[in-house]
Amino acid sequence: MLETVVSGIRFSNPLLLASGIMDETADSMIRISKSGAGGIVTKSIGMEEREGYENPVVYELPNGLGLLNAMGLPNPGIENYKNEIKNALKGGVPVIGSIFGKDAGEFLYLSKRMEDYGVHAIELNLSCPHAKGYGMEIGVDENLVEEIVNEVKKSVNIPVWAKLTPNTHKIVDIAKAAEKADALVLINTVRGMAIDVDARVPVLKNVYGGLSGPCIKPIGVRAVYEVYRETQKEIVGVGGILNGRDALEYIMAGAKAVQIGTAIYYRGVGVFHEIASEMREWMKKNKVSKIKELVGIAQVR
Amino acid sequence: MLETVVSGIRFSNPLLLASGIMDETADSMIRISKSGAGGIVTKSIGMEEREGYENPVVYELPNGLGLLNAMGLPNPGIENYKNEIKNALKGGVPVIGSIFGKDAGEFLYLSKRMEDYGVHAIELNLSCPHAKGYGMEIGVDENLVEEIVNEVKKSVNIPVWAKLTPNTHKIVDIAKAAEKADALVLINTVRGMAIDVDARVPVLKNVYGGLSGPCIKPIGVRAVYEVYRETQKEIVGVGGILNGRDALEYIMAGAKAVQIGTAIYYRGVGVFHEIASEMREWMKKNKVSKIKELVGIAQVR
Amino acid sequence: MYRVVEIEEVRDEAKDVKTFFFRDTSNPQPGQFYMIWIPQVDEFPMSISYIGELKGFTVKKIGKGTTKMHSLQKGDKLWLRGPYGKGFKIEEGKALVVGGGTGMATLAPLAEMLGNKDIIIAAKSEDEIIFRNRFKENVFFATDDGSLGFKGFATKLAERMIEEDDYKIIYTCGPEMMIRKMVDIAKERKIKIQASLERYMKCGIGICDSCTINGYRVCVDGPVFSEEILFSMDDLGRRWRAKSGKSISKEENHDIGEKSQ
Amino acid sequence: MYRVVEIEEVRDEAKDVKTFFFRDTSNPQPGQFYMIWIPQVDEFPMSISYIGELKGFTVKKIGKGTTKMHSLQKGDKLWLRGPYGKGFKIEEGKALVVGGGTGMATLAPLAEMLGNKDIIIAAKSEDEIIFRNRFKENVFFATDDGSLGFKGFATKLAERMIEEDDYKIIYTCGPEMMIRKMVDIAKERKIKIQASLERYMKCGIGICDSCTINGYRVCVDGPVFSEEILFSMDDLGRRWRAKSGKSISKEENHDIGEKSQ
Ligand SMILES: Cc1cc2nc3c(=O)[nH]c(=O)nc-3n(C[C@H](O)[C@H](O)[C@H](O)COP(=O)(O)OP(=O)(O)OC[C@H]3O[C@@H](n4cnc5c(N)ncnc54)[C@H](O)[C@@H]3O)c2cc1C
Ligand SMILES: Cc1cc2nc3c(=O)[nH]c(=O)nc-3n(C[C@H](O)[C@H](O)[C@H](O)COP(=O)(O)OP(=O)(O)OC[C@H]3O[C@@H](n4cnc5c(N)ncnc54)[C@H](O)[C@@H]3O)c2cc1C
Ligand SMILES: Cc1cc2nc3c(=O)[nH]c(=O)nc-3n(C[C@H](O)[C@H](O)[C@H](O)COP(=O)(O)O)c2cc1C
Ligand SMILES: Cc1cc2nc3c(=O)[nH]c(=O)nc-3n(C[C@H](O)[C@H](O)[C@H](O)COP(=O)(O)O)c2cc1C
Ligand code: FES
Ligand code: FES
Repeated sequence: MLETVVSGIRFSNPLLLASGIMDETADSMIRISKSGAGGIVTKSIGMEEREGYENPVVYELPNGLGLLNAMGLPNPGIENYKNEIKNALKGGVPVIGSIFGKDAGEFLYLSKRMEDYGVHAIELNLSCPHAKGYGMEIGVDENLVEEIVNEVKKSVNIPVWAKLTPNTHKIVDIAKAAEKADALVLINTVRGMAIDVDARVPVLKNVYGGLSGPCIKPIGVRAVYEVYRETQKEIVGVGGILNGRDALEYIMAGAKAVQIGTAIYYRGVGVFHEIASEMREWMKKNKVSKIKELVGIAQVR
Repeated sequence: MLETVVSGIRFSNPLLLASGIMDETADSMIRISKSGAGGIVTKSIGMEEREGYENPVVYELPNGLGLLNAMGLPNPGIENYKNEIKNALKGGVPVIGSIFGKDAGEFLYLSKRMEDYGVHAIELNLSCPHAKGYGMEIGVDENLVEEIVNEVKKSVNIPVWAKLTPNTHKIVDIAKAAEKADALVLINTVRGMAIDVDARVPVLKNVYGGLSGPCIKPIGVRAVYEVYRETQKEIVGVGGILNGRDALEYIMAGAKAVQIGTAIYYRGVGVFHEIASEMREWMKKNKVSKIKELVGIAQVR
Repeated sequence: MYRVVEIEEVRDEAKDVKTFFFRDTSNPQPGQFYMIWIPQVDEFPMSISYIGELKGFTVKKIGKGTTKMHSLQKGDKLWLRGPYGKGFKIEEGKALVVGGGTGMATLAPLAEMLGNKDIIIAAKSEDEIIFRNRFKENVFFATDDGSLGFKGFATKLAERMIEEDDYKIIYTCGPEMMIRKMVDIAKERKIKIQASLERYMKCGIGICDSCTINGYRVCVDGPVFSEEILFSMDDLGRRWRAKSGKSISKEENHDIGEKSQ
Repeated sequence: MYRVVEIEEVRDEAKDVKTFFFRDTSNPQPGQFYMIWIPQVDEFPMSISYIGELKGFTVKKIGKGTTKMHSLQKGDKLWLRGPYGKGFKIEEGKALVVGGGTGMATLAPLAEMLGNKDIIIAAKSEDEIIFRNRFKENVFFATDDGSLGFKGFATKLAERMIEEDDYKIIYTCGPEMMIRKMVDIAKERKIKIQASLERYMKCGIGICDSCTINGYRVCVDGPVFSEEILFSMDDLGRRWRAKSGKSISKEENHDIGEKSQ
């Protein structure tokens, strides 16, 4: 009922673990696999070991709005990540290796290593600071996005997913620039910040952070809907999915699968099983036998 | 204690009514003036009478996240708006005339009419669809923004505020393009949408709408903080302000005044009085005697 | 957020008027309204006309949304948000309930709760009278053409009855011209009055200013207003707002012009 | 969201260890922790060491954040989020409480709630012993250098006591090597055990994976774990994670190397 295929990879259900949440260590990824996730995306891995920013790196927004985070891409570096992947694969569900780099060369190298390690697909995290400019993200530069996607596609034999940023007015243009990718992942976090009034300073050590959780769902659904409309690409939706209806909303907008991150904070590790059964319940009640019947059904023509 | 001056205009408190919320009719504007607002921004007015989009035009997001709206800029047209302004001025607080147009010529004409009608300042709503391109906003095009601001500045004698969109990665560039404006207003709504899973269609008749309310506060605070850092401009903060702490957060980020819209939905018309007293209470407790001591205080140097 | 309800019964009430029954978790007060969304068609405000376990909307077919609604049957779905707005407040003493057209739909659940009361149900002619058998006693009919009960406007019948009885409170709903007249009567005779108003609604939640009359939002501050406010409403029955927000007088308001007083 | 609390009292507990008392609306269980933010300095996890009306954190000065905290005085403020994580579950039967260093801070509120118990308070030497006078009875001290009580590791004293008494449950907190040893002892002797672990924490809310040990997040699934899980934790006392998430063994872990067993 919930099976889905994205870029040729078969997932037993469309609920994948989003990059950056409980997916740096193999043991955690195995645990999430066993908790009902249809697939796993690893923490974004770069060329070198990075400690990430100092605390505070996470801010809990009040009233269930979501989270702000500025982890600073901590990761062991690609060379130290071989064992984690090897072990994570024991979880029995597809593992997508997320990578970040400062240019096409880095993305290329990282993709090849990930392929060697045995991941089922690569996810290009195109939302990190752009080394050439300042404060800009790689993901808002069509030329860079195109170059990275095309280079990586040429040199690996596994599917390549491109994860795009919502922090631009050009998301459709960027999606088109990434057209060689096998699937698009929408969206990464939304740029935001919080100030503690009593402390009179920004909360996050890095000042700026990424918004995730319920507050960004309308932005994510819009991005999926818009990009699905304008491209022929397969889409993985992500951003603020908390329950079965949220997942269905992304699917109706055009996503073939979704990713779940912040919901683990709100509902715990059992959230994959729970959302899957919420979806099944709705589908039974509404006499929908296969999730793929719903993909993009909300598009107004 | 709460007095503030923006672009030379003195406001008895920094809490202004945001454009588009209870400010199409003079009677409503007077009512809000009497309810404690420091100033009023009118509904955005254009060249011609417009009915706006068909219903649904507003969607209430669950759990207090905020609202999605696609009103479609309904307005009586500038010629029919003279009496509303004349009467609205009887509220006794400064009235800022918000206008939208498709090019510099329209903005120019509208500004002059508003000036004739007697408003204290003009607010340029630079977040409407751009007539030349498709789906893009005027507010993401530096050249157009610069042209509009400069033309309007040349031809009116009252202060000109430029209201910017957050739906871009270039907000600082746009702010710089608008540098001739007397003040910047940040932010307009964030582009989003919602699908009703049971109906299997987008909720808003226009499909896409603008997010407002608590879910966008971290985006608005970030925009104010960023732009304040990079420009010397006076800023009016807006987006998701629900209580005194929220208003102070914007002020500490760099705003000299703030605007309040969606909070009227959550807390009623009394929200201006209430937020003002929440601010005063915090200031007393924290021994701050003037709001201007707090402007931009959270900037990390 | 909308919630979906299923239509459990459809009942013909009068020419072009049907009641749609459904179950819902909300607990409305008489005089409150909902926004009904019919996906891909329209969203519009509708008063609650039955407030028990089985709730009802009594809907007159007048345009796109209501015409579509009239085609719906048992088992079909409606999308709702609400209840919204302020309902009627029950006052002491004998009440006169004056309902014109579907205005009676708004008044009916209130009328059922009142003890000491007289009810006037008015319409252009007999075939437009709703709830003919809903109330057992103290019901008076008025039709413009005299096809049922009193011949003439509801306001005329009301004036006569007020002369003969000591009503403490008037509750009314119907065409705005009728409400205007009832408000004037109440003011003159120093009787309390509550009226449920209708103005063109977009948001239904008090932000868009489209339903505002003299600074009062019908959707949030009303739809039911009491005498203090009604007496001060200069625009009642005189000035409206076009969908654009433009101020229009009676002469320019074609929608209103069509409706009977 | 942080809330601000005011320090009401600062008490010296031992060399480089102070307790900070404050009032707060939260209602923590023994074993739970908070994230303390000192604006512009650092944010770090801290167990609750007093859980009454007047709550306390007992803090050892070891780095940037804790050094700054040691400079704070009555009237100064702390920013908190929490309480977080799972605390101790009280088990039937006589308990042995084994606290090493500031680990005793985590155990103290539990120890106060236990009926039938013995307590071992251990440290390198007498000047590092905390809560020397907090418990009136059944308290045993152990120091590496013998400056107070038993000379030698806490684990050695614990083994001796276990030989002589019929403890049903061990509660422990302290350096991870000590916990590893206590877990091994409990496994061997088939005694129940609960241990509160410390791992490097960033988010404190179970999303960043930095505090994870064998798939269990210390911040959410712990910090207190029971025997079923502890017995299965291969990495306990053997492998850690660097701030980057890189897996490191005991030999590579300099922070741990420094701490006494
Ligand atoms: C508080 C309130 C309670 C109401 N209760 C009832 C009721 O119990 N029974 C009933 O039959 N009708 C009721 N109405 C009127 C009902 O909302 C309109 O008949 C309905 O909106 C028409 O929708 P449509 O799509 O069929 O018409 P359209 O095709 O949209 O327009 C037809 C006409 O209806 C009027 N109208 C349309 N939309 C609205 C709107 N959103 N608000 C106000 N007027 C509108 C317009 O003036 C127009 O002339 C109520 C209105 C309000 C404001
Ligand atoms: C659940 C839990 C409960 C704790 N309870 C207590 C307690 O009651 N009393 C007490 O004195 N200490 C306690 N600690 C340890 C305390 O968190 C660290 O001493 C503190 O984080 C050091 O911060 P710093 O800024 O002074 O050190 P830094 O300058 O940041 O670093 C110094 C050393 O402290 C360790 N450390 C730093 N930050 C953390 C962190 N966020 N999480 C874990 N280790 C860290 C590092 O390994 C480093 O070697 C607890 C830790 C955890 C995880
Ligand atoms: C703590 C945290 C860390 C994240 N790290 C990454 C990352 O390393 N790479 C990446 O592509 N996205 C990262 N994200 C973004 C998520 O993968 C996801 O796009 C976003 O959180 C929206 O989904 P959600 O609302 O379900 O969390 C991170 C998000 C959070 C909350
Ligand atoms: C129903 C509605 C209508 C709006 N109309 C306008 C408008 O006409 N012109 C404009 O510049 N902004 C308009 N806005 C945006 C608000 O002025 C404001 O920028 C935004 O809502 C964020 O503030 P808030 O969270 O306090 O509502 C509108 C917002 C809402 C909710
Ligand atoms: S309908 Fe929008 S204010 Fe009443
Ligand atoms: S500190 Fe982030 S998962 Fe525990």
